Amino acid sequence: MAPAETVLTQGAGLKKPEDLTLLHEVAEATAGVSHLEMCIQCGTCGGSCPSAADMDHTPRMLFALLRAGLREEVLRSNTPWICVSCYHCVVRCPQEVHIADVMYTLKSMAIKAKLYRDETAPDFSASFVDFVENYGRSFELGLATRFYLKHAPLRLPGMSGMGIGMLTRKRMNMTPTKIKGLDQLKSILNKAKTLELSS
Amino acid sequence: MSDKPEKPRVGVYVCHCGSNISGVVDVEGVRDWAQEHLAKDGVVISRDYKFMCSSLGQELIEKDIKELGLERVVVAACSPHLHEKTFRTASERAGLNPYLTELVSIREQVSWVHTDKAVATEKSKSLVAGTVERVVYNTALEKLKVPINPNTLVVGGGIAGIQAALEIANGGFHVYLVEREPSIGGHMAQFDKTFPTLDCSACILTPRMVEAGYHPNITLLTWSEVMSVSGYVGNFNVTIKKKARFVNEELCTGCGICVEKCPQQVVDEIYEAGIGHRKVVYTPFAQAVPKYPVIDAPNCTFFKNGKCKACEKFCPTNAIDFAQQDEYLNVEVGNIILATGYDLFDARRVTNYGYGRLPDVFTSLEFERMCNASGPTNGEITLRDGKTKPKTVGVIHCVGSRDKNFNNYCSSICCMQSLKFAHLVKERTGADVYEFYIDMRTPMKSYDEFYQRVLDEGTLFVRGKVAEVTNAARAEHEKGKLIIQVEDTLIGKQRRIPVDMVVLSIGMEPRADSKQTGQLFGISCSADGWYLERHPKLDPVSTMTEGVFIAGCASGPKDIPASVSQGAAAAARVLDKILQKEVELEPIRASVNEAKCSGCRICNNLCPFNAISFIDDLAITRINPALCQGCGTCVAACPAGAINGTGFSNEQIFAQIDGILTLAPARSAGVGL
Amino acid sequence: MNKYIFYPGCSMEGSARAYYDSLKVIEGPLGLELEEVNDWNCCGATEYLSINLIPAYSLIARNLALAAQQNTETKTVMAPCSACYLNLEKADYYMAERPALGEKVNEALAAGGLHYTPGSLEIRHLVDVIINDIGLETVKAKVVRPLTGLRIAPYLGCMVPRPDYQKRWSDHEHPSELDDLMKALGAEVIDFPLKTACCGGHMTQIGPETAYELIRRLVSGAEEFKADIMVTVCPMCQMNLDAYQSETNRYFGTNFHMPIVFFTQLMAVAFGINPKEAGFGLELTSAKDALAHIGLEAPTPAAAPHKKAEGLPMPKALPKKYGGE
Amino acid sequence: MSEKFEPVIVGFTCNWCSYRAADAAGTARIKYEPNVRLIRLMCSGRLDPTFVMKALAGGADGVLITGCHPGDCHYIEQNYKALRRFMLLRRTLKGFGVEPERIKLVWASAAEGMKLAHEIDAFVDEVRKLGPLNWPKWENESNPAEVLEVTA
Amino acid sequence: MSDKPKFAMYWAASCGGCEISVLNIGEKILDVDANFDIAFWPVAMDAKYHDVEALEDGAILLTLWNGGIRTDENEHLAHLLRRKSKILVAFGSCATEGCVPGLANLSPVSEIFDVAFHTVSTDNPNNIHPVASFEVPEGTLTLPTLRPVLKTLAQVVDVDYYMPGCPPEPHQIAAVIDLVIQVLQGKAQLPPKGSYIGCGASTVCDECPRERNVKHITAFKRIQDVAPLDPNLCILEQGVPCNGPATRSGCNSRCPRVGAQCIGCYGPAEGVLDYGARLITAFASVVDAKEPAEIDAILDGIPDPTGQFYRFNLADSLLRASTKAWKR
Repeated sequence: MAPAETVLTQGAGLKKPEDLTLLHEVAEATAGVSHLEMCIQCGTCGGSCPSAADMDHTPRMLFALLRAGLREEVLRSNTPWICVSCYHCVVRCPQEVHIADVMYTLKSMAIKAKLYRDETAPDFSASFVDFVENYGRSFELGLATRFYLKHAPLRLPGMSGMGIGMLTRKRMNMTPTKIKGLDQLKSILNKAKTLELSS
Repeated sequence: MSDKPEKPRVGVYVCHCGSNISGVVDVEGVRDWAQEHLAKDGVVISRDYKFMCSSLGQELIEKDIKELGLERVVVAACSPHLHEKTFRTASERAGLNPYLTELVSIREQVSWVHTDKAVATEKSKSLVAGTVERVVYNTALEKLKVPINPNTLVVGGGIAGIQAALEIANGGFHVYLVEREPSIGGHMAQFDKTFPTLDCSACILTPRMVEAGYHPNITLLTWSEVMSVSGYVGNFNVTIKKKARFVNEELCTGCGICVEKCPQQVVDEIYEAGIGHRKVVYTPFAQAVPKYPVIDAPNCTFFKNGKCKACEKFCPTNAIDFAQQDEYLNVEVGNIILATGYDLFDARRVTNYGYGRLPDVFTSLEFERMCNASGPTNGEITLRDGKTKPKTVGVIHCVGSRDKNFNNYCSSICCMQSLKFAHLVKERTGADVYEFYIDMRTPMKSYDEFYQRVLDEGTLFVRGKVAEVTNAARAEHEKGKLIIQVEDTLIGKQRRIPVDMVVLSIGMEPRADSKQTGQLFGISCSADGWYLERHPKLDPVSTMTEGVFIAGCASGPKDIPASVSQGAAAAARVLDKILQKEVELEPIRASVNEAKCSGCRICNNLCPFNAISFIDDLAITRINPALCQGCGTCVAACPAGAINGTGFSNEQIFAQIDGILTLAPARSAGVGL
Repeated sequence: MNKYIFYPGCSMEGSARAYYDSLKVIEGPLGLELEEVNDWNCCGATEYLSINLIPAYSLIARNLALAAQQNTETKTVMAPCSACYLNLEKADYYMAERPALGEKVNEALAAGGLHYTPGSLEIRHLVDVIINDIGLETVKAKVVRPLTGLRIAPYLGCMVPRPDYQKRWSDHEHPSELDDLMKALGAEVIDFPLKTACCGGHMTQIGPETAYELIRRLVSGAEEFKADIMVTVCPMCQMNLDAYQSETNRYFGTNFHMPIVFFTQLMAVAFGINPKEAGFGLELTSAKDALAHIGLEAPTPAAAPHKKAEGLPMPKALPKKYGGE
Repeated sequence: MSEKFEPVIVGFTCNWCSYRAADAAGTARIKYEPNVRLIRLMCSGRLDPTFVMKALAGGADGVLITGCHPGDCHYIEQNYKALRRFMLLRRTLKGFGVEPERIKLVWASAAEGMKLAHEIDAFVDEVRKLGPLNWPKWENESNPAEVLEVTA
Repeated sequence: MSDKPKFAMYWAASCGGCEISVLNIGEKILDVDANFDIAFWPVAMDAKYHDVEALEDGAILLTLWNGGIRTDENEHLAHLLRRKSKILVAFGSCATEGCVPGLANLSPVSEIFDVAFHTVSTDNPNNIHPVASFEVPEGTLTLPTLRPVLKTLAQVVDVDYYMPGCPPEPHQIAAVIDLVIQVLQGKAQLPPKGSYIGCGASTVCDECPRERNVKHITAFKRIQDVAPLDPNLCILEQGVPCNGPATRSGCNSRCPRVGAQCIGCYGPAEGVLDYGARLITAFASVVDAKEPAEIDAILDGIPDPTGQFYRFNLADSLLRASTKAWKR
């Protein structure tokens, strides 16, 4: 069905065509079967969310925005970045919408469209992934130092006690562990990235 | 395969159904193709028409039968379940045996489900060809007439069953009303007030119960269950177990002394919904019909360790009879109405609402009992401690309903019941009431007005499905309360509302044993477990099984007015059958060719209707045509090919397979032959 | 002997060392035989999924492919870390649910000479394995130092009982498995309403204020319910509640002290293993006082007096999913 | 075989459940693959394995058998007999080189129009993957096989 | 030559048992000689194909043809004898339904040759493989070539009567010969063309003396695994897959009478389109299980259902051959 050429009134008389393919696009890019189109706007997700207070839109509202095709507003929302992946909304949703996976999709779409407002979270993910791609394992100390130096240098002094505590208790390794099949992993990930681009 | 009969003259009629069919299928193309390519199978005329089922369309066929001497008719139109009867009757009017006319569904199976015109047309041609080839082998059949027994069985003594029984009994025919609890009345007897009028439930129900209890045409069988059903429409044979009451009904006066003297008290899980107690010898409630109590043997001290007998000691008429046994009754009835009602959703399954873990979370039925003046709190609304009055109450809608994790359907009464609760809480305690809803559904007469009344009373409405009810306080003002966490979707914010009491408006579910009951009576359930109607709109109280009707919540959630209407509607259908005095049975039946039967007895255990019997002297098998239901399982089973089934004979099906494959592309797969 | 393919995950080598150490010392008593996935890699935690879909699932699937081809008698992978458990389960489930994804992931795996057929492995969590395969009776039989008198707040966090694609857990919100396990050790287990609430996950890194609030709710909840100690099954939960507790206190001006340890640590202690070997001492919020409870040979407190039924009766609990009715 | 292969599938339905499911799919305008041609029987218990063989020999690439859910049979339990026959039939057809996937048994109640449509789509897809069956009509059989070769 | 009517009998793809069976009719064989001239009967007397070719069309009154059509030679002879005969009888299981040689329709010809000439059980030290034609100094030697599948006689030429059985029972052969002689003498009429003769219309159970009950089968077993077999009870009821219920009567239930299960040599009952399908449906109908796993376990007791149900009838079944035999 071709999307109807409707327009949505925005601001003072500003009119912009609705992007009615957005919902479908998000559903397609999500790992499982998202059931996104089934949302009945009941608010179970927003009610369940432990971090809803810090979100600019509740997940329910985000889905309404998706349905209305407001691409920029959706991708600029901080909601996916505040999502803590607790899956409370997922198991309670009466329509079986895979909300948490949709959040992952929205994050990666926001990164690709460079539409996130605060780069802390994307950078954290990127740094984490960087270590994983280069060693095959995560590296907490490296991640922490690199990340805090860039994003929260002021937090560092306060954190040092904890960091030292972790180090002295040998709960943080000084050097990263490298897996043996790193080349294999890299070829897999490279191939996967090509496939991601082509899909 | 037996030889093809002499080529009969076939007429083919293709319906446009307005544009329902012709919008997707090239109707003229199908018509011409049939005329040209099926002439070899005997097609002498092929026509199309805008609406075949209209009287003009039917007359067209009738005229052809008479003028062209048609011996077989094939109508390509809608599903046979809709219009097979129409066209067969039309043929009959023109002097053609109705069973020589067949319908091809090119609407439900083609035009409505496909979009590509060329492909849909090809498929229609195949289906028409199949039926043309088949119909050549159809034979003239006559319906079997059997008398109808005028007695009726009504299963379930709730309001729907009571209504159905009274209507039939008042019409002058006998009814056996079977109820498994000790009293009739059903769920309605548990309620305090009924929405939207706020009539006292007992006040409007009791007169009906009494009327049913004393009606000369009603045999009331409470504390009874149907064990087996055999036979068919007009002639069912039903075995009913009358469970031992341990009270002699002839002697009992219903004085209640035994109940008073019984020292043993248990939680009443049924009538009091688990929040009240009853004695071990009991009538579920004061207005019970019949008035005789029953002894709950598994909990009775005497049955457990042979001591007590307090009831027996005090009974003034010696009506207590510990030796009573279950009784089995055999009754013959012509029709059956199932009004078996519903179960309530088990709120413990929604663990995030805390029912069963957090004491002051109640279910709607618990709340009904609490509001009821004869209930465990004498009508006082209190917390689980039985004393404290709540200052704030939250009513949560749709618990277990409209939720794919539980029941996907709307419970239909829960909005109104929740509004009623808000009103009752206000009226009796003055507490603040929050209603948490997804959508407010108040569509029937005077229902929306009631919603407005509750709004006017100051009830606080929050639009949002509650996420959780918790006792984990985050702030000082939440401590010691139940916190209802919800997104208020109208403001897009999460709210935490501390309350003293939570009422869960739980939904309706099919009876836990509905599937077994359905099997007992030969009817089926929909995917969610409710009994399936013959047609959801046009035949809502009939089932696919002739002579078995359904009423009330057995087929889905309903309010009281709808249940009563259905009870009356089912009764009207039964009265209609009874007054016809006899019933025509479909002539789709199996019969044994005794010369070919080897007596191998392969088929002997296949018939659930006991139509197949083995004749020892002759060492052959025979089929009783009145008992045969025409399923054809024995026909398909006979290793000697000695059983034939009318209407669906091997020849008919073989020809139909050939026909529908006429157009199968002859592809080359490189066969090296 | 119960044999499993073992996917430890990165945390077990670092921040959750106590989990790893204590698991190693109870393996013997429980009759667990764990064979580590050869050359496993990080599962990507919750981070990789935010960047790229197919690479994220390929990263996880490499582990599944390796585990599936490992020459063992079992096809069950046991993952003790919640995030790892969920990611492995998720990859297995979604590869089947969305065949298009499964095919792409396998195309990527093929670049490394690997392949994984969804459904060929069973992904299970350590608690599930202990409860359902080894059984509480075996656990009880190994207890030599019952945890009598220790009030425990059982805490599972999110990703073990949810979304639970294979329906292995008794409930999403209030699963009873960990409670039962702790009761089997002789501890007093509180009905902790927050047992599957969120610890904040990676928000401690990227949005600390959000995380501190979530940590506060949990720690204050456990204190409110008078727990001596919290017991968890998840490295991330342990890390957030343990290591960030003092920061949370600083942020809110509170003074909570609620130790949190892995359930395996308490199992080890109950089995008579000394606390050091069980990984005690590695926590930042000291569990010393809580341990003292068990060290003390305190008399068993009288069971709560059986109150005469007053008021309205409560509904019975739902039958449990496992271990019969 | 350059054009897309569209399998021809013969379906057998029971009058009470699956035929009504097909009606329900129609009424709800649920679209599905047009490859299946349905033949109505009173019950899946009427299904004679001969029907399946006749369909295959007559050019069908697959056969769909549908009936009421176990326990829901209009005739009490005849669908169990259909199930048993179906299972033995598939085993037997395997000996003829017919892939078991070409014969499918689906339970669909009168309410399950959607399910039936999905099952039909899935089945058509599966048979499409298997390719044509093309049972020979055994008409043009006069060419001797070229199997007698010199190998000694 | 006398003016007695001519008789012929031919042996195509079959074991030869049918010919023996004709001899087993004992003295009755003398009636044949008394009433017929033997025009062509390779197993009994020397005759050349060109002698037959020289006859006028329709010169032979009665031809009993046994064997299926497997080679081009078989096919040639079938056409020839059809032309020369007034009455052509498909005699025995091979001719009517393909019989055991028809089971080869499950395999491609190449595989049949491999098994026959190159498997370990074959004594073929020089690894000889037959070829259709071979040059020798004296000229070209030829062998008949094989068709991809075996066909029944009726699949190649028009057949007047069918006489099932592997082989047909001597008493039935004698009865048929009697009938033909009576017809010759004007004392009887021939049955309608296409009839099955020398057999009954029902199935083996009709003649079986064993006691039969309502059947509930919980396991299928091989007959040697049922010890001891109840001598009076239906063999199928004892779990042994006995093909009697679906097999045409006429043999006087020869096998079940002596404690062996019927294996189906008389083929399907009158009017049945596919013999194996009747057994599938019959056996499945009396399996006493509802769960797929249980049913599977019971059906495992029939390890080769295709062989069990089509031992004699494969070439005459609806499907006639496996895909392996004809699909490339």
